[in-house]
Amino acid sequence: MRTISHAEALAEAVCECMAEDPKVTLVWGSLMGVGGGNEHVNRIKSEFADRIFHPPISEAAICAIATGAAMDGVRTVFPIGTASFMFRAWDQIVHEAGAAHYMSNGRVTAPVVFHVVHGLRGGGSVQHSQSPQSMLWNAPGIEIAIPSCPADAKGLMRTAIKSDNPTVFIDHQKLNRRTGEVPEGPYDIPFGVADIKREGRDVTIVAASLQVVQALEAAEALAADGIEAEIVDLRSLVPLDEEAILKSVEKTGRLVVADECPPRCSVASEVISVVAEKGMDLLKAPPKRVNRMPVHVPSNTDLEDFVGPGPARIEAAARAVCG
Amino acid sequence: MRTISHAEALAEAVCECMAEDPKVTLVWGSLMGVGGGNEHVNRIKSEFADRIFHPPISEAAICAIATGAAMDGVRTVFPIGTASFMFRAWDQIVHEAGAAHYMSNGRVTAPVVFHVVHGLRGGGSVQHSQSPQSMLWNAPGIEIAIPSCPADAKGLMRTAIKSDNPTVFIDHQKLNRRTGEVPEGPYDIPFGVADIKREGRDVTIVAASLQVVQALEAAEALAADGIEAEIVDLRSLVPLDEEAILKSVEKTGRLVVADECPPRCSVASEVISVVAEKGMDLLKAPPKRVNRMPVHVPSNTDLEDFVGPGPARIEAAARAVCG
Amino acid sequence: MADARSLGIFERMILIRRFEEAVYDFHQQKLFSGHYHLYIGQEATGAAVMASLGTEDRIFSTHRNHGHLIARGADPKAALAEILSRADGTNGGRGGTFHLSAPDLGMPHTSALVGGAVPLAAGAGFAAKIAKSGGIGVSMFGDGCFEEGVVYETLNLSRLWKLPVIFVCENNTPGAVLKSAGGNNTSNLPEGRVIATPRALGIESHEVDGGDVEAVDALFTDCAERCRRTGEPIFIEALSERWPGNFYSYPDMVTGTTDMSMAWNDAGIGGEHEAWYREQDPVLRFARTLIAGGHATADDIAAIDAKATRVIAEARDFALKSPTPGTQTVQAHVLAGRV
Amino acid sequence: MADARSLGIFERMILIRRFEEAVYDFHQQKLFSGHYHLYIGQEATGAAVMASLGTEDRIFSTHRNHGHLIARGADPKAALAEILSRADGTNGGRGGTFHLSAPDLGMPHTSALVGGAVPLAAGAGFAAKIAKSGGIGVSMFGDGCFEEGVVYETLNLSRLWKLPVIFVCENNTPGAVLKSAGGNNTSNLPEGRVIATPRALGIESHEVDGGDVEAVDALFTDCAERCRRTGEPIFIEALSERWPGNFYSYPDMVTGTTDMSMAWNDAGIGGEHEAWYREQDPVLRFARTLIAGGHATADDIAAIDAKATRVIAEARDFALKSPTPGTQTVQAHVLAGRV
Ligand SMILES: Cc1ncc(C[n+]2csc(CCOP(=O)(O)OP(=O)(O)O)c2C)c(N)n1
Ligand SMILES: Cc1ncc(C[n+]2csc(CCOP(=O)(O)OP(=O)(O)O)c2C)c(N)n1
Ligand SMILES: [Mg+2]
Ligand SMILES: [Mg+2]
Repeated sequence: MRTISHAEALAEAVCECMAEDPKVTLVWGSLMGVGGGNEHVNRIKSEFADRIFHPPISEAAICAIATGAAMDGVRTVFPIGTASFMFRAWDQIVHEAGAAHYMSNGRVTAPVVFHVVHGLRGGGSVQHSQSPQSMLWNAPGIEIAIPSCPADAKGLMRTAIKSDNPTVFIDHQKLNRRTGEVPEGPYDIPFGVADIKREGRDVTIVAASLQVVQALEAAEALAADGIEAEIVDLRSLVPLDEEAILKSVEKTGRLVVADECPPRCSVASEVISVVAEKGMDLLKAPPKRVNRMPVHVPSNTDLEDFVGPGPARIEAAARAVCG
Repeated sequence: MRTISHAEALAEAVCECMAEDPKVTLVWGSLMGVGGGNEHVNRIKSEFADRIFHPPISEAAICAIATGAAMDGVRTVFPIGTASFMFRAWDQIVHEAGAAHYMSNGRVTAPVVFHVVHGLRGGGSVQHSQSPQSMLWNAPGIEIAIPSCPADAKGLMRTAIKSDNPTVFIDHQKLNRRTGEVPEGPYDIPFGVADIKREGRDVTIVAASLQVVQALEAAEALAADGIEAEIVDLRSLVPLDEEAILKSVEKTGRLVVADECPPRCSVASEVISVVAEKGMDLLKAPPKRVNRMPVHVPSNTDLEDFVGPGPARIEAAARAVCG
Repeated sequence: MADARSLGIFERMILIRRFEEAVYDFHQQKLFSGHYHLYIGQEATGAAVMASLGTEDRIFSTHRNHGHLIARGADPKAALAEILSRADGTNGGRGGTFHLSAPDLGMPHTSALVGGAVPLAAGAGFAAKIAKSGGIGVSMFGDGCFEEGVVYETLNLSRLWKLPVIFVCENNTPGAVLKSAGGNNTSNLPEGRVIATPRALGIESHEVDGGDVEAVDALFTDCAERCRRTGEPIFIEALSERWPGNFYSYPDMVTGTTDMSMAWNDAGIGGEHEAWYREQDPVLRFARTLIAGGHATADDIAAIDAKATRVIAEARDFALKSPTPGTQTVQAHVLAGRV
Repeated sequence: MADARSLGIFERMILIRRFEEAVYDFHQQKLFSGHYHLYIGQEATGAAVMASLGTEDRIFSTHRNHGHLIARGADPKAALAEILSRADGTNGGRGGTFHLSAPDLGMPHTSALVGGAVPLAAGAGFAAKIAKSGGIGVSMFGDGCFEEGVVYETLNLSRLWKLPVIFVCENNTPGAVLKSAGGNNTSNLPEGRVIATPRALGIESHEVDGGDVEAVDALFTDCAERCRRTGEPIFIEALSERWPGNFYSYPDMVTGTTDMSMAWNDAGIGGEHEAWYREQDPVLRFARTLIAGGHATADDIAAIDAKATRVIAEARDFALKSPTPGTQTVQAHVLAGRV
């Protein structure tokens, strides 16, 4: 199979959808960091020029304009850029996009895609390293896709654009240039279906985004000592594949959740409480969360690595719950 | 002891602090719904007129202006009003107020108080019923006070104003007019100290804000059947009194968390994962959360009551974990 | 202005007035709770604006939306049922007074957050541009919106992206008309006029007496035609005398139930609100214009009012009879296509 | 303009230039990662503004903050150490290029979010007003900020609440000076000028050639005095020719390390960037002005440059020797007074 980068896979998905549906538009900042040169970027620029809009630095208004257009069936993909910037549009995303369908009693939909790049990027410092997924997950009415590899990125982006719901598509800066095998031609990956990225009998590691990559690395180290970790890649938070999580915990009896959000009310908190409520008896040991430490992200990259979750901390947590 | 309303207690705290410290200012929308007539409101208006500023409808700029002033030691209390409006200032609260101290390596502080009214208020509908506490708790650097009665409201507000950190003070619309005994004279209640509002041996109910009142009601019904619930009123989320939670669970072996946020990544998720991580062995049964259902808040008040946590659902959850 | 058109607009105006009187009465009876906002005093603007809009156009409103829905032709039955948050309401009882909407009439979503709907309307213009539908987006909003930055961003974007949208700012600041002479005409903009901001952004901008049906209709008809043709945004500031009963969160029917006969018989007019009855009330004002212009007789006006009163009476019965929504469906429609 | 004052300003300008050349060099050497922004081409504005500010004043900057700190008198050692996020940096290695700050010099917090610092500066004016300190708040920000609604809100509030704050918008849009003739002078405001918005809000507004030290100094001195006296906000648009090396996220030293001798010897000047060397580079430009005005000789300029170059060389060594912050303190200072 061909190997392309995460960013290229996304550009391909957006390009395919713009070709398939004349009502798909793109607010063009930089498309998830894909440079020119890329064939899909070039095709979008040439063939769909009349559906590309250059954004001023107005996150709030653009998110709401895209939402209003979505109510009329125009599907806009708005790459907001660094996830932190999304907080400028928090009200518009949570109170308008996320509420339109419910408030109209199901008569109105708001199919819009907000793409953001989250996480510790290597020098992003305090204001450019945000992971908004847990805050977003607390808001009803918004789907959240969060891929860990190019193949998933493409299939999930296609699903996001075709979804009748507002979707926040969460990428990680450190995933953008990573490459992976991606099937030829169009394919969708449904939301709500987790993917077992590694099978294992001893401990379940639930993760998403870059943390899946880090968990796979940790799993290698654990395997060297005979600890076989099973890695559940959530792929989407809304909807959540609770079944896959519980099934894996049933098998391993041990749980670690890796998450780049700070600990309080995080994705890890949520996964652990789902298991505590619905599968406590399955647990042979208390679960552990591996989050970004409860601090802001310092610009110093050694400190940044230190405060983030990461292979070492994930591995240590897995050993702890197994030991 | 004298009996006054929750709102009056708050006005008293703000008035006292303005009298004590000439650098305390107030952005005057409506002071947490206290009408004229109130002696403290009148005193603030007359004595401290030069420290009151009438707000335009500009949440983002006002929150940031108050933050900038705080960096120079001017302590501003900004009653934003309905908690939902705070999302217009999400970036300024999370990225500026919440980050200033850390980013300056401890040389700068931002002592500002953002007061909001959260929750199901009886007809607030989709956009006026927000409970922002779980989203806020995920952001480092912000203290969160969340009282359940007039006496706590006063002591916590005084602490919030004197704190060197940005504080979000979270009230509930349905608490504002409730009355309770409040000691004469000034007193502070430290953050991070939960209060056992009811002792009990059979089940621990962790709650905050209006949910404490609802839990107390549920506890009466449970007591009628010999189930004695212990009610832990968190009073502040940041910092969190984990010890009090674990101590109570150690005693009862059973846990219910009542919370008006939607379930995912909620206050309830956090409390349950703290206990799952640090006290799973203390639990005789799986914990249960009682959240607002994962929906927006409908304007119909019957539906509103139905989707909210509330005495009946809290009671049922307690019976379930005990049965 | 043709008789049919002006009488049509008048019918909508009196229907709005009777509707709002019913809403007030429902609240007095505690049939719904929470604060709410009436359109009384602004009927001329909403009714005249809607007269030039077609099925392909989209209108977004605010917390003060009742009049806009009725002006657009929404069924008072469903609208009044929604005021009571009943099952037969426009939003199935989920929205209430803040959020009345009519997707089938091109009013998909009403935001109760100040400035919330302004960019959504620009989004409708964006959609019309992409779909080449020939429609335009229309934002009906209050002067307070000029205190919210997102509205400024939206004005800039609509000009930058050339979106076919008309921004109708209903300035009901107390004394707005007088103040428009040059002073502060919105409570929290210390200088200049709200119109100065769209002008600064290079947007075609107009101001009009929002209480003058003919003036609003003439201006808006012209603007709507141009907006459709050029695809460029247009800003209109409609200045209206604030209804004396318009207080911040809870209105007060200080001017009483409207007595249409004041339009032709001023014998009983007097008291504290005399100026309201004689010059400001846009419904009485337009009734007098119609009579003076020979478009209608006092009897015609009385007959139109009687019909509106009857329609609202039926709507009241309908709303009161409508059941409260069942709890079994409360979790439906959080996400489309998922249960 | 007295010699001492003008030479003082020039010293800061060349110090900024040499500092930014060092930052560029560090990035080329991969000593720090991520995107960053240099102040090259805008030195005249920052240095002239700071010349009229005192200890009681507060200045808030942006992602393009290096020059503002140096102009304010921050120690290049600590500033360069912060660029490398080292322990001896202005923020202890937690802020990096985006967030250099100097609380002891009245620069408490630097926001890298567009428009983030503008209201914070208004807040400093708010504090000065409450404390009657006699100080003013100063916001140094880019033209792009006029696309963010919070900046509009802040302008309105500063006027409404009468806050002593000066908004200095450094407009470095390509061709800004030419475009100021009337066309689009910021990439995303389709019409008019950024200055039109503060004017629409009734704020005293000025524009000035940001590359002309004497013009900026004269205007700002006057504005600062008036702002202190009246407590009213003032807006200044400083138009500067964009340095050809200023690209969106990563600068490129296309004009090479500055050769000060170009100020008095144009023999070697030519090539693609001739206009930059001859007319636009504010450092060379002011050096020529000083020489022409008899304020300094070529030797004086050369000596000042040599000193600045030496100071930066020492700062480089200091920064490179400074340790990386220890991980044991990384959790400190999330909340004041709590561990
Ligand atoms: C973001 C936000 N902030 C505050 C409020 C509270 N609020 C409701 S109506 C209103 C006044 C709006 O004035 P205007 O826009 O002129 O409309 P009017 O009521 O005068 O028609 C305010 C501040 C809100 N709904 N949304
Ligand atoms: C809220 C927000 N949105 C987007 C960005 C990304 N960004 C960084 S600098 C910049 C351009 C700013 O232009 P301007 O304000 O003119 O400053 P200049 O770089 O030209 O000095 C943008 C969009 C950001 N930092 N913050
Ligand atoms: Mg108004
Ligand atoms: Mg610029």
